[in-house]
Amino acid sequence: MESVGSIILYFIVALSMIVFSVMAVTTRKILRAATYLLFTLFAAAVVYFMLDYEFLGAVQIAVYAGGIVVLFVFAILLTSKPGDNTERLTSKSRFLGGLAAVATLALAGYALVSRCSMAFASKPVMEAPDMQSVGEALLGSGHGEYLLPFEAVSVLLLACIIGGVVVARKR
Amino acid sequence: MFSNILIYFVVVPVIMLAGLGFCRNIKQIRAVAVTGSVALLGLSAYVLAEYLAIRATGNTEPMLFTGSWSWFEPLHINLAVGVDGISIAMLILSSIIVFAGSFASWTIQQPKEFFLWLILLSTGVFGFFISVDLFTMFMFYEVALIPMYLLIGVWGSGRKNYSAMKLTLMLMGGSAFLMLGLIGIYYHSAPEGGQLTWNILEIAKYDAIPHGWQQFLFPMTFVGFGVLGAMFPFHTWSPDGHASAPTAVSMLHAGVLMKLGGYGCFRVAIYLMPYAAKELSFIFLILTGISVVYGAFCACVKTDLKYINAYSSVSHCGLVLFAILMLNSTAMTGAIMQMLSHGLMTALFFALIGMIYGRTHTRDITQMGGMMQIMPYLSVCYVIAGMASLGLPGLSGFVAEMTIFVGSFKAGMAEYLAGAGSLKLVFTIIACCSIVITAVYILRVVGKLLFGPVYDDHHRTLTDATWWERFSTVTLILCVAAIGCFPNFFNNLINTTFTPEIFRVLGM
Amino acid sequence: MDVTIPILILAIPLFMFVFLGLTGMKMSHKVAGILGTCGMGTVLVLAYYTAFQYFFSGADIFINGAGERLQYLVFDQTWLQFTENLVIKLGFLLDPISAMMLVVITTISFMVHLYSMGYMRDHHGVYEHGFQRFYAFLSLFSFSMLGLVVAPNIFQMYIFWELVGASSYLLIGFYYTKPSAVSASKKAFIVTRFADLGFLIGILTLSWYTGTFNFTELTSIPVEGMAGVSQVNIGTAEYVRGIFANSAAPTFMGASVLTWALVLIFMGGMGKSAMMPLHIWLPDAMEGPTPVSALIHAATMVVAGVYLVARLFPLYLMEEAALDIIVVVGAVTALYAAMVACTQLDIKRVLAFSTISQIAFMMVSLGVARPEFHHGLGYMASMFHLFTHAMFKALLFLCAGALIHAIGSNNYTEMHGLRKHMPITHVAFLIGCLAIAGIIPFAGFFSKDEILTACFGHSIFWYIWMSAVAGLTAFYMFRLYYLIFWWKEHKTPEGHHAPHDQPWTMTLPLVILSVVSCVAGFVPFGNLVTWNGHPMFESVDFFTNLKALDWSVASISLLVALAAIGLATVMYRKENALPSKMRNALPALWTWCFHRFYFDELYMFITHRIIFGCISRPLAWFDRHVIDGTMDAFATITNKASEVIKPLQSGQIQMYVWYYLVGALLLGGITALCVI
Amino acid sequence: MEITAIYYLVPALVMFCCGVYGFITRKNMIAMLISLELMLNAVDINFVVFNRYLYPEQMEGMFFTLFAIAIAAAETALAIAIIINIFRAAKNIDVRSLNEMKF
Repeated sequence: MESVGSIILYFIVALSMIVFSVMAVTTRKILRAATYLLFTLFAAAVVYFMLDYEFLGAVQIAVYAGGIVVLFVFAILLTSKPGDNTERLTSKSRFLGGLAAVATLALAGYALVSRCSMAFASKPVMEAPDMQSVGEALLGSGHGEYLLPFEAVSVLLLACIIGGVVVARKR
Repeated sequence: MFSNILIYFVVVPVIMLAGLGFCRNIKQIRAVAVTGSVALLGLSAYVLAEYLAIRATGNTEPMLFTGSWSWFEPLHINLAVGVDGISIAMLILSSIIVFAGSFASWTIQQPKEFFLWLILLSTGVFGFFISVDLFTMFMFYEVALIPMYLLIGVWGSGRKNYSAMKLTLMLMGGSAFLMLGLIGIYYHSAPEGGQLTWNILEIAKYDAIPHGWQQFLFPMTFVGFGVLGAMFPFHTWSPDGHASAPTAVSMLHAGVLMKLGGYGCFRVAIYLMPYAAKELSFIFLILTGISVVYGAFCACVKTDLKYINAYSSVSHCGLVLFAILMLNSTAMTGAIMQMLSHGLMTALFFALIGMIYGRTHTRDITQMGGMMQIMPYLSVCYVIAGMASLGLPGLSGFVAEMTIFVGSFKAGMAEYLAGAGSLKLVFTIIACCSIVITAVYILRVVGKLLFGPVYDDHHRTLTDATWWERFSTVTLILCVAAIGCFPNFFNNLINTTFTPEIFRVLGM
Repeated sequence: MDVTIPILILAIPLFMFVFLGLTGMKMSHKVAGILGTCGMGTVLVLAYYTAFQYFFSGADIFINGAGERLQYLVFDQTWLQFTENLVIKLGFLLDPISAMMLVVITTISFMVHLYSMGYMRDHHGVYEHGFQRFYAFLSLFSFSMLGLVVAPNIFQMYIFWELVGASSYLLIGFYYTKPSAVSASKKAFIVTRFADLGFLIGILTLSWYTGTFNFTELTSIPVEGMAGVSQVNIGTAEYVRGIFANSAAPTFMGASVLTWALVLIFMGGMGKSAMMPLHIWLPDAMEGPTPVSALIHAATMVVAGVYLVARLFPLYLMEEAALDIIVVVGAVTALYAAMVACTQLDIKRVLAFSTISQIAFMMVSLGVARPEFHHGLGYMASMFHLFTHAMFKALLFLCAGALIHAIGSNNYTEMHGLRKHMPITHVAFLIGCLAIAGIIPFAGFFSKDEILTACFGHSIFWYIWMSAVAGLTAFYMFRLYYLIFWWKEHKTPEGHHAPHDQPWTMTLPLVILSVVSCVAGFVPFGNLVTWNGHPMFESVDFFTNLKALDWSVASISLLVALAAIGLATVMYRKENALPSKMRNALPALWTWCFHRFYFDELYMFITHRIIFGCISRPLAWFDRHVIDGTMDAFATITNKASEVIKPLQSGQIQMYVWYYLVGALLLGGITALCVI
Repeated sequence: MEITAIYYLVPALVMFCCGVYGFITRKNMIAMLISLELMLNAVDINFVVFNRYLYPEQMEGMFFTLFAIAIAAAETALAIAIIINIFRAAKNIDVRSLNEMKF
């Protein structure tokens, strides 16, 4: 049984997640879409906090909200003038897209609700993983430890930095 | 490996290819081509002499000069060679036609590239005839097919792209069936638990292909090779392809490449799967029997010389497959003789057509006439080729056709008397009818093209054959006459090859 | 017997062909002509020597103690071995008919060689273009024909049969710039080819049953090791009899296989010998030079069919049905050709139809021959007629050649009244006409009389029929004679020389052949050529034939012939209105005869409309549009399909997402439905 | 009321579907990228939720998300670099106009 506060928090989070993600894809102003995305990302971060993964929530806020969305905003400002609207969607594409989304929702929701008993598992008690264990898992090479992916990601990021520079460089 | 004489049938063309690389002008290219083809001619003559000498000592091995070198061990692919009388006949035919073809393409444009592909093609042909390993056989088969695309597509005339594409695709389609059949044979090549092999001799020795599988694999291989042998209804690449191909390519293609089909049908389909050959031959008998008269009838109304000759090839090659399917040593001997005969005379035809076309720039017989007055030499050669084609005694066509008819009639009568139906007999008689239809279309062409008044006065200024053209045609005519006058030599060479092995299974 | 001479008989013409064919263009016309003629002359001498040896030397390889003539195999060389038994050999067989044919062929051929030296040049003595080629082809023909008659097996006969066909093709088409000659040569070849198809199938059938091609085995007693044996009796066919007696010979459509084989072989003979309905090529073959017509289309090649039947006569005796067919075909052809000959305008065509009619006589004679009646008189009569006919018909043709050469036209309406201008030709032609009409003592009388006697012995119906045809023969020949040499005075067109007799090269053969036509009838054929080699007469002298005549038959035929000649004299000696009156009396019959009963039109219809129009053209269309269309359709479908699916690979990522999403949803939906 | 896993999964699913909708309808590349981020986040949430509810003693889901975030960052950076480059070349960032390299 959760505390009332956490239930209220949950509803706020869930509602904002749904609402902002819908708005992010339906608004015609691209900068607003980025902003709604930011809110959605925040909501996701809150979810991580609620599930006791504080480090992950922090990373979410730092990298996504702090990094990626800023990149988006820069890109938007570089590629469009303020007040630009993206083109109006045709009703056909809107209808078809909506249909596809709803169908996906229905199918996955149906599968989730009727076929997935795991979905109704209650939350077990868990110690929130402390930074040390996270760090050790990240840098260990044993079972359930992630040195190799970590290094791989670091190389990837490096490649990405170089790639970004090369691609975006003015010729 | 190089101690085996047969390998040199592949080595010589490869050396020619290398030599071609150093050539700087057309004279050197001609020199390479002629030297190489003379070498091949000499080589085949030598192999023939050796073969006869060894056979004379009482050696009754199915194949001589055998050798096998591992090529890809995990799949048991070997470069295995060996020849019998049939292969030798085919080798001689090929080398003669390569020789004549070199002279026929004396003044070709872009000679270096042309000869490059032509020699590559002949490499494939020679490789095919010496191979006894199904895989290398197939490989050489493909090597022979692919250059055809370029030779027609680049040096051809008329709708050359269309024809080249059609020819290549249809033959490739055939080889798809063939590949399937060959792999199937490989996986049933040895008895249960035995070592699988691609070697024809071993497969024939084991005779382990289950009957059910034979009934599936036989049509595959027969159709696969039959496409190249212009079997109805897979013959339509032949008229278009020949019409577009340059002279030497037409010669080589009709003269040698189409023989790959007949040879393959015998060597693979019938030799390895006699049971299915006996069971299923009636289907293909009907198809090939149709080919024989169908091609002849179609040739009767065509006006393009090359089309006429291509349809005539359909008819004659149909007779080859028809005779092979009779499963009777006389008819089979006839089939091989017909291959030789058709190869030579059709090469002669295409050479002459190319020479006439090179002068008049038309191949439409309604646009020409009275060539006998303008170019008597070529016209006389054309008449001789025509006479060979319609089976005049003393030329090669007659002996081949007669051997086939005698053999087929024998097979047909045996079947009829055994109460097994009269299919063979009926189709033999239908096939015999082709000698009349052949006369009709040959004489029609001869009458329209060579005789009568000169149709186009511009043609009066045309010249007769040059020395290299004379050389090329005389070579072929001599060979045609040699087979026609001394058939028993070839008959014995071929006939001794039909060992009782195949006929044992057939119960004949 | 020494094999050199027989080999030379075959080799000299072959060599001449190759030599003149290859080097003829390099030498002068005259040299080529002389070479060819000398070559043929040598062959003539050798052949006469051989025939003389055979008939008169009395050597025991040629004739046995009982006076029966034997078959002698001079040499036999394996040419192509099909199976152990079926072997094609090339050889030289001497027996009565082949020896007789050697004489006929070499005689006529030599005459023609000689004659052509004069004929094949224009009035100024300039040789025709292709003169050397002409001699080369003549040599080829002589070679082939000699090879045909001496063939010891049926396949060698077939081989040379084809070769004579080819040389006939080349010679008919000698004037190859003339479209009519080209089409005539083509027609001749194709029609005889069609007949040869039957011949070939017949050979295959026969040889399959008997297991041999050899005439000696087919028609004589079987002897071990044929090649080495010298004494072979003719005509028993015991070997074949044995084969067919032992095996229950299957039947096909109601007739025994042997009958089928023989009828099919006869079909080959019908083609070469121009029997109805395969006769249509012969009149057209007159497009060739006239000496060629004399040699090939009158004397030698066209009787090959008769010769073939005579060769296999012992086999035909086993199947009377086949002989009856021969009689019917022969008799109908004889009447038909004689009727048509009465109306033709072209001198060579009249002679051509006359040839057809006379060959039909020989065929009928073979058909009615039975051993029971006068020891197979019909057979002897047929060969006798072959011999005499060759002489007098060649004579007639050479005369016609002389006339054509003098006038420059084949049409006798331009001749009329030539008797004063060309006396030698006139006499020669008259002798020929008398001979063919059957007037005693000319050659034709004896042979034709024997034929009629044989018919009489077989059936009275055919006797009357053939007698009527003989009368018709006398009528049309004399009609021709009178229309050429009498009718009215000759008018030379302006600017032409008056016609005159030809140079000696042309006249000499006429004289020789005239003499032969006068005396050939006295040759005691009954002792030389009989179906089983058994002589007919105890002893012979010059008048044997005369003495042996059955005067009841002979007098009737003489009367008929004389009556016919009388009628012709009344109608055609002087210009009068009788012929046109007669024509008007029977207009339908005259029209049909004049158009040769529309056989050519029928053949045109069959070949052009039915074979070309209804088979070849549709097949070619079918090939191009259906078979090839199907193949092209595969390609087109592949192309079209790729055009259709190409836009799917649009490069628009959103489209890809769509495809993915739809696919995933479908898959998910299906899974969901399945697990409910 | 107990907050079971589905309470988190359903909003994540809605978010994912919004991402799908946006990705297939929007033509602006940045908008598409935003939709992509939505989908990615929805998936991340799923990982974390399942990790937390089913295997609390392990941390695979969390780490996967962690790496996914890192990779998303890299990907976005690169994508935006490309978009800017395209903008320079084409003066707009509408995916439909990008057919220069097609076929």
